[in-house]
Amino acid sequence: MDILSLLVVIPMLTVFILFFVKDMQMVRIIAAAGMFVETIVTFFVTRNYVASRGSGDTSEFLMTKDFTWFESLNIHYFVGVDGIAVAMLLLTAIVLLAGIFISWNIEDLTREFYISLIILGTGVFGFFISLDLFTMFLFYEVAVIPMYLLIGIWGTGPKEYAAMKLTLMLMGASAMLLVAILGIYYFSGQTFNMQEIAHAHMPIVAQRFFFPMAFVGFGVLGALFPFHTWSPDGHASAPTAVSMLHAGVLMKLGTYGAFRVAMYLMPDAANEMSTFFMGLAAIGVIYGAFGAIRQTDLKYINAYSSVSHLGLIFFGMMALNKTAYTGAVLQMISHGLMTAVFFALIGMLYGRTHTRDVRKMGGLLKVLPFIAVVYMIIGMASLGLPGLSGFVAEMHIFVGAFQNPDTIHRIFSILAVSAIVVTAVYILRVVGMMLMGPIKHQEFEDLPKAVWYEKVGALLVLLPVMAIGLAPNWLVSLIQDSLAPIVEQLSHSGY
Amino acid sequence: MDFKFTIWILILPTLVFLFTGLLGKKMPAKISGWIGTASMATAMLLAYKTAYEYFFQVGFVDGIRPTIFAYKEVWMKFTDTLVFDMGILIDPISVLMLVVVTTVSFLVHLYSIGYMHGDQGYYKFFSFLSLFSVSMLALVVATNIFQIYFFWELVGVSSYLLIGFYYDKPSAVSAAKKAFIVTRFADLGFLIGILLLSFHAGTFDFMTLVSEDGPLLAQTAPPVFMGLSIFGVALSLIFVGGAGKSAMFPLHIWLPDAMEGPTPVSALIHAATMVVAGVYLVARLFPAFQGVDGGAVLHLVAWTGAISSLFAAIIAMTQDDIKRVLAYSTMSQIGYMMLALGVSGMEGHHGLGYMASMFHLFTHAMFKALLFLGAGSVIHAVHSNLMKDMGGLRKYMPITHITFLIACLAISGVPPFSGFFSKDEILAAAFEQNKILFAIEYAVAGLTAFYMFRIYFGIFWGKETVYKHTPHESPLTMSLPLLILAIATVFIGFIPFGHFVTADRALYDIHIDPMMAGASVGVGLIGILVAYILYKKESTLADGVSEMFGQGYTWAKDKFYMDEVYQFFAHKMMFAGVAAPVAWIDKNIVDGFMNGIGWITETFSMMLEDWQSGRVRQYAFSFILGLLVIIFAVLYLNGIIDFKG
Amino acid sequence: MIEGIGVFDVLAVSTIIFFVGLFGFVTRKNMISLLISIELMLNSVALNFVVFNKFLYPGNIQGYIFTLFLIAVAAAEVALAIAIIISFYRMDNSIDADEMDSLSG
Amino acid sequence: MNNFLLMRDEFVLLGIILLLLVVEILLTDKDKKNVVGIATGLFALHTAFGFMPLGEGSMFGGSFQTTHLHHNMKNILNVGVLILLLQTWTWARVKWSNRNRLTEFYIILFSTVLGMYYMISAGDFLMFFLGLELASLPVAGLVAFDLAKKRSAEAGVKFILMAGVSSAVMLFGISLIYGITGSIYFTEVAQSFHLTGLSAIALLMFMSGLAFKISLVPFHFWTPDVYEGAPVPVSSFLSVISKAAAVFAMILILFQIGKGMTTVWKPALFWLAILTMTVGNLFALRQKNMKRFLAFSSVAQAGFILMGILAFDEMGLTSVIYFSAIYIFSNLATFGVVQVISLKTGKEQMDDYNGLYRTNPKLALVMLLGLFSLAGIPPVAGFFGKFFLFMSAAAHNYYLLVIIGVINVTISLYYYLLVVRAMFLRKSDKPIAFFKNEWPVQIGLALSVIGILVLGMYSPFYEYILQLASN
Repeated sequence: MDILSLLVVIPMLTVFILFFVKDMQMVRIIAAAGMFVETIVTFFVTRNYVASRGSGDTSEFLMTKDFTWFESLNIHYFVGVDGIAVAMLLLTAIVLLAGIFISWNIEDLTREFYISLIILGTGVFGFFISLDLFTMFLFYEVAVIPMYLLIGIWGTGPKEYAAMKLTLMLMGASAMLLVAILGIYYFSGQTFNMQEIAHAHMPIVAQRFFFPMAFVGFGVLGALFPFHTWSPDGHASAPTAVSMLHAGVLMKLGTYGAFRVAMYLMPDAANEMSTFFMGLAAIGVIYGAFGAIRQTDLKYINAYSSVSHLGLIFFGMMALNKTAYTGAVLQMISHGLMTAVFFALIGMLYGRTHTRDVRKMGGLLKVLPFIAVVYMIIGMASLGLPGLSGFVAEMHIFVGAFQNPDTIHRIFSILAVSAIVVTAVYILRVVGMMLMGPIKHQEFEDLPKAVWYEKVGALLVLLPVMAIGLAPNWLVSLIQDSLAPIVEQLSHSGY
Repeated sequence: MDFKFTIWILILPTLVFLFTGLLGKKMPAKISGWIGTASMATAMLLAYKTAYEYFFQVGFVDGIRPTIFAYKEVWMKFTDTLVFDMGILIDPISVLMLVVVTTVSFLVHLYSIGYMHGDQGYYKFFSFLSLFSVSMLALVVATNIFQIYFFWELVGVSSYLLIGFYYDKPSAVSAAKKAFIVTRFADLGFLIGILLLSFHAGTFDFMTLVSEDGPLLAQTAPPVFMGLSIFGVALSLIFVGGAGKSAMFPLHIWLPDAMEGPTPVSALIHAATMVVAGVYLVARLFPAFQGVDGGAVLHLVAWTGAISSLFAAIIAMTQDDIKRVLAYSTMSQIGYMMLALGVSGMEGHHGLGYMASMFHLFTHAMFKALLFLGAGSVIHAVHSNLMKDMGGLRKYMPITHITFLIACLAISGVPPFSGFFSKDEILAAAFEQNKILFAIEYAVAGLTAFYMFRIYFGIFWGKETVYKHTPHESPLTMSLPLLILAIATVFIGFIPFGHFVTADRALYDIHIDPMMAGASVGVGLIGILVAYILYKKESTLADGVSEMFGQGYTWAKDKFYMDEVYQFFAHKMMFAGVAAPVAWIDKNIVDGFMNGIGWITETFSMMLEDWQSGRVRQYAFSFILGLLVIIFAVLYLNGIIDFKG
Repeated sequence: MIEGIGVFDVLAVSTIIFFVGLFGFVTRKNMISLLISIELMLNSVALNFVVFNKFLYPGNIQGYIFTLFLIAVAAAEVALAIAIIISFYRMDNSIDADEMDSLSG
Repeated sequence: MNNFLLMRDEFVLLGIILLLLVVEILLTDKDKKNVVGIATGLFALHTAFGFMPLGEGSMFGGSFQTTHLHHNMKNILNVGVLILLLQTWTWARVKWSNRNRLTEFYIILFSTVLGMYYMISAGDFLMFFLGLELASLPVAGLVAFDLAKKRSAEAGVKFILMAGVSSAVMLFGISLIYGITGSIYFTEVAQSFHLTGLSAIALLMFMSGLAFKISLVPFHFWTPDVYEGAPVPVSSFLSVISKAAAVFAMILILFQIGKGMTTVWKPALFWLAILTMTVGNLFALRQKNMKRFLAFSSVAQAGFILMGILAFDEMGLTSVIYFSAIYIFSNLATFGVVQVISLKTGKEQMDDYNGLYRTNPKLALVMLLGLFSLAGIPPVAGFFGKFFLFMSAAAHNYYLLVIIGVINVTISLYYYLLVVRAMFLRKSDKPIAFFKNEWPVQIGLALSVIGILVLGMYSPFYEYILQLASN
């Protein structure tokens, strides 16, 4: 068994074991243990990767394993990673593990919750290691569908509506994606192998047709404006760990896929349509930020904030240069971590105050210092405070975006950059209303402080945010090493 | 001389920040204070050592003061040319700032030990102070424009935290928010400016940007916007960032509100250090400002400075909250510095404005910190910010009184106090460049003297208020900084500043033009005299005068309604004009579209319901009809039948 | 063989019978009528087979054979259909096809 | 004589039918319920026996033909029937134990399977017609099997009347084909079957009969009514076995006679596919009765199958067979659950399923897997089946069809999730109480689940079918 497949096998085994466990505490422990092993393996993969890069291995993907699956259809189980994938794997492992801890207090159908959660995780891991479009698509759907149950069963509010809307929009998008994948397959010589497709150079007409499909297909999951509306409702209704995973990791499937599949495989069309999608992304950035200003529900605020931040990812991709790509990937990781912490904290607050309405809270800094301080730090990261991961990512994107000197790019870029102000407005509004100010309700005076698993969960994600913010170089170089072929591909297109 | 030790100036406060921030809660409160103070004292000594070594041991190389990179490490590589370094740059202005920041910071630390005594968030306060200090110090030693931006944001956030220190007071919270957002808005300009500049110049590095054969100065770029070249636009935007941080009109509205923070914070951040960051930024890029587009951007700088200083001085005369008066005064004085930069040239005597600006920055830091700390001492004693709650305090608080008086004299430009020297140079520089600007500043000098002595008399003389608790002099930790600063205020004016900091970094000897000096002192004395007449004794005279100005007085007292204008923009335009429609569109159009798809599908489904009627005859009919349609369609497609006949 | 009657004449008849059957099925309400209509259609098919075999392909007997089976199957079908209709009638006391719409939507 | 062994499957099944007749006579009334075991056991043996290799060739001058492909199609059907028999175990024993008609059920059922064998193996239209009628007429008896229920009889009447009309139309088409080509043998027909107006009409009329069996829109109207009225095992049988057999027959016949007529039947199937998917889905959206719901769902599924037929090459053929096999398992899983619940509690409405997971988690899980497989969600088999169907359609540039197809997949997901919602998300005051199934039913459900889980990912199965299809 190669090490990458282990990343899929371990969660599957965990799920299998969980099926036979009755005791709730045991379920939690096994889930945590399984994901802990998974995290270790992920670190091991990272180490391996860095080591072999260090020893001069320059092939595009490392640790590849090719296993022919459906021979006649040229479908392979083909896995391998590059720096970007490794980074995403790390993100996934961390957030998933944190999610397990954060959900420690789920009482209703605990076992089923963890099973669904880990199945989701399996999908995500599988997605990031796949180099074959078929397996990639398969894992993509595996990752999306448990959301229905997770939101529907353990969610709050209008959960049935939200779950259905989310699932349908995402699956509708994946349907579009399916068409694109088939198109890619047939127009690049009947192969799902991404490397081969990249070198096959699809005809431009086909690219024009299938690129928007693939990009939007993935874009919906990445909450690309105007296909983002599932996200606020979905996030608002989802249980904490699910929001974390979904906003933190799952939405990155969309952005990663848009980058890896849509842009990398169809570079000519990507170049041609970059301005359009860049505009869309820029609008999304500012639109999401403004959307967040008016919200009073913490989860809605964060969901719109995600729309804005993910818009930046698309924006970075569409700037079409290495710096911006780096920024986009960094932003995926940064946003993944930030938003995971956000949702974790919101979950903790909701569990205590039983409200998510910022107007009803106040002065929580005094009663819940740990949660409040972490919230502030993450808020600062979210508005791009230097020293935290958001800054690193955003600056890469902005610097990259400004490499295109023509007017229309300038306008879009300035539009996107101006989101930093609006972001500050909504973040500080929340911080001001919720954490600062006088305590509004008597019963908030003695809320229970954060408990160990909440602290573990939050810190697990918070620390990388700081680490990346203070010492971005290792991550940047990890990503940039792997960007070379993509940059090559996208810049040497015929246009 | 490698200045490697300078890194400790940054490391020490960082460690203190982490230490007190994480563990402060578990320790006795005092310890955080003393640790912070001690580390700042060490940093201060190191800064003096740096200054000494730089100015006296390194001295001049080829007649100018050299630029030394103590550290320069790649922190982030955007592209091959655009590299974000972190480092320590040693040159006259950065050393000057190191000295200023560490000195004021140390004194404020010391002062706060007494001032913050008994406060719940004692350790937090010192932690934040350290965070601010380190950010500010790293800002001033930045080697490139991105490093400045990096720490620029960090000082912003520490300012936010400190303004909002009393976070259960809604006014403090909103003041903190306002400060952050307004400066953030300015930073947007700064950031866009950096991005534009760096793209077109191909570098972030200060040395490259300002070097004569660098990308900015060596060539003339074509005008792109209002007669400015792209570099001019970029520099203007960068200046917007500076103006925001330095509370220049019209981005000043956050500064008076920022007085909600504890007074030592006002002294450190909102008087001596952070607010002059904008001035420092312009000075840092001065050759570029001066060279690009024939110095067109400098006109913007000069006029912004002039307007701000006048504007602030007028408002300052009407305010009752002493901290607000000081805040407007700060704004006014920074206006001076900006103006001085704006009228400055590069070489020799032409560079007088630059030198004067830096000099004023230096002296202002001292006397304004002194004023704030003095005011803090008063506030500490009477538990109020308002002038009406004070009066006759000279008897109770002699040290505060004397030091405050010294500072007032200094800011009014009375020799031999330091303010006189620096302000005089500024007026001289302005006079040579632009008579209108000079006239404005000259008037402002008089106004300054007036409003400063207005509060001086209001606090220490005037009618004696009945105090609940008898005010008493502050403890030693608080009065000692006052004394130190007072001494500094008296003597630093005699420093031959031209020997240290000049625009072209060559040696320059200041000479005081007796005419100019006489005129400026004269107007200052007139101001003091008027204040004396109006406020020395309790009288209705002042009210009469203010009534004389009628509407004008009210406008000034209401700060020319700038807050309301902003309120209008922020709430009416952004919230109601953009955010609300966005929310509506999102809910009804974007989301409505998605829900609409579902609705349409369902409606179709309903419409089809009758088709499945349950009647077998109808089924057969559909069967046959369907078959016939298919048959005809297929025949038509194959060209066997043609409906056209 | 009757003189003067060609293949198309017979085909016309069979087609007409077929469509009469169809028309009957769609218009009549009585289930027995429906069955008769089906029989009509099947008979037209039988006629077709026989005619084709007779006129066009006298060399083989496939058409005749088919017809034989067709008749047999038709008989079986009617028998089964009537059986079920009777069982329906027992419960509903009706053989009106239009009243048989409890299953719909 | 050696040749007769080619008909081994048919002979064995016929033998079983005859044996059951004897058993019926021999058993006393008290032991009647043992027929269930005997019939199921015999069929299990038959199924196992079916996997023994069989030669290729034709009999009766080409009327009956068999290849490995035909043989394996029958095997697929056998497996499906076996699972169905296992699932109906309780139904048969409990519901019909005191009736004399129990044996009839098995005899009729096996007869229809026999009909399907002939339908698949037919080499001429006569054999095909006989097989078809053998496969559909007895079904009418099964549909109306529950004599005590009016709905059952109504469904039976509807079925047989519509079947009559459709076979009449189909026969008319066959007669025209005979008139045009002078033969009823597929091989001979193919040689002289070319595009003319009449031949187009003939082919389309013929195909409408098959379309009726597969329930393509607008020939599908009987489907929901009959499924709803018929006893659940019969609905299950109709939706799974009967439909799959008709699909097999259709694709085989088209492959034999359709080569020269692609411009006729391809556009027809193209539009039928779109219509079938869309209309089936739109109707399924609103259904509250599980059987009716599954009926429309199976209508919609048929639309997807057409995509593979349209591809008209080995890959298309393979994907159709592959999908049909998967579809059999998926639908059997869902129908199996519906059936046991209907039997134990008499509840058939979707709302009755509220909170099913909390009382009967295993049943809910089986249902979940079945629904996911029908919806085409990985990693269960349905995903692979659908993907390959789309793939084969895309291979021939039917992108419009693919796009409409994927849209319909999304719509179908909605209503499948409605059931999931009822079972998992909702809670109920009066949930379906926990009950235990007898072991054969459990095996039946387990087998279908295994099929759902394994068939998709097990690529040799696909490769094997492809190898068969390319011969």
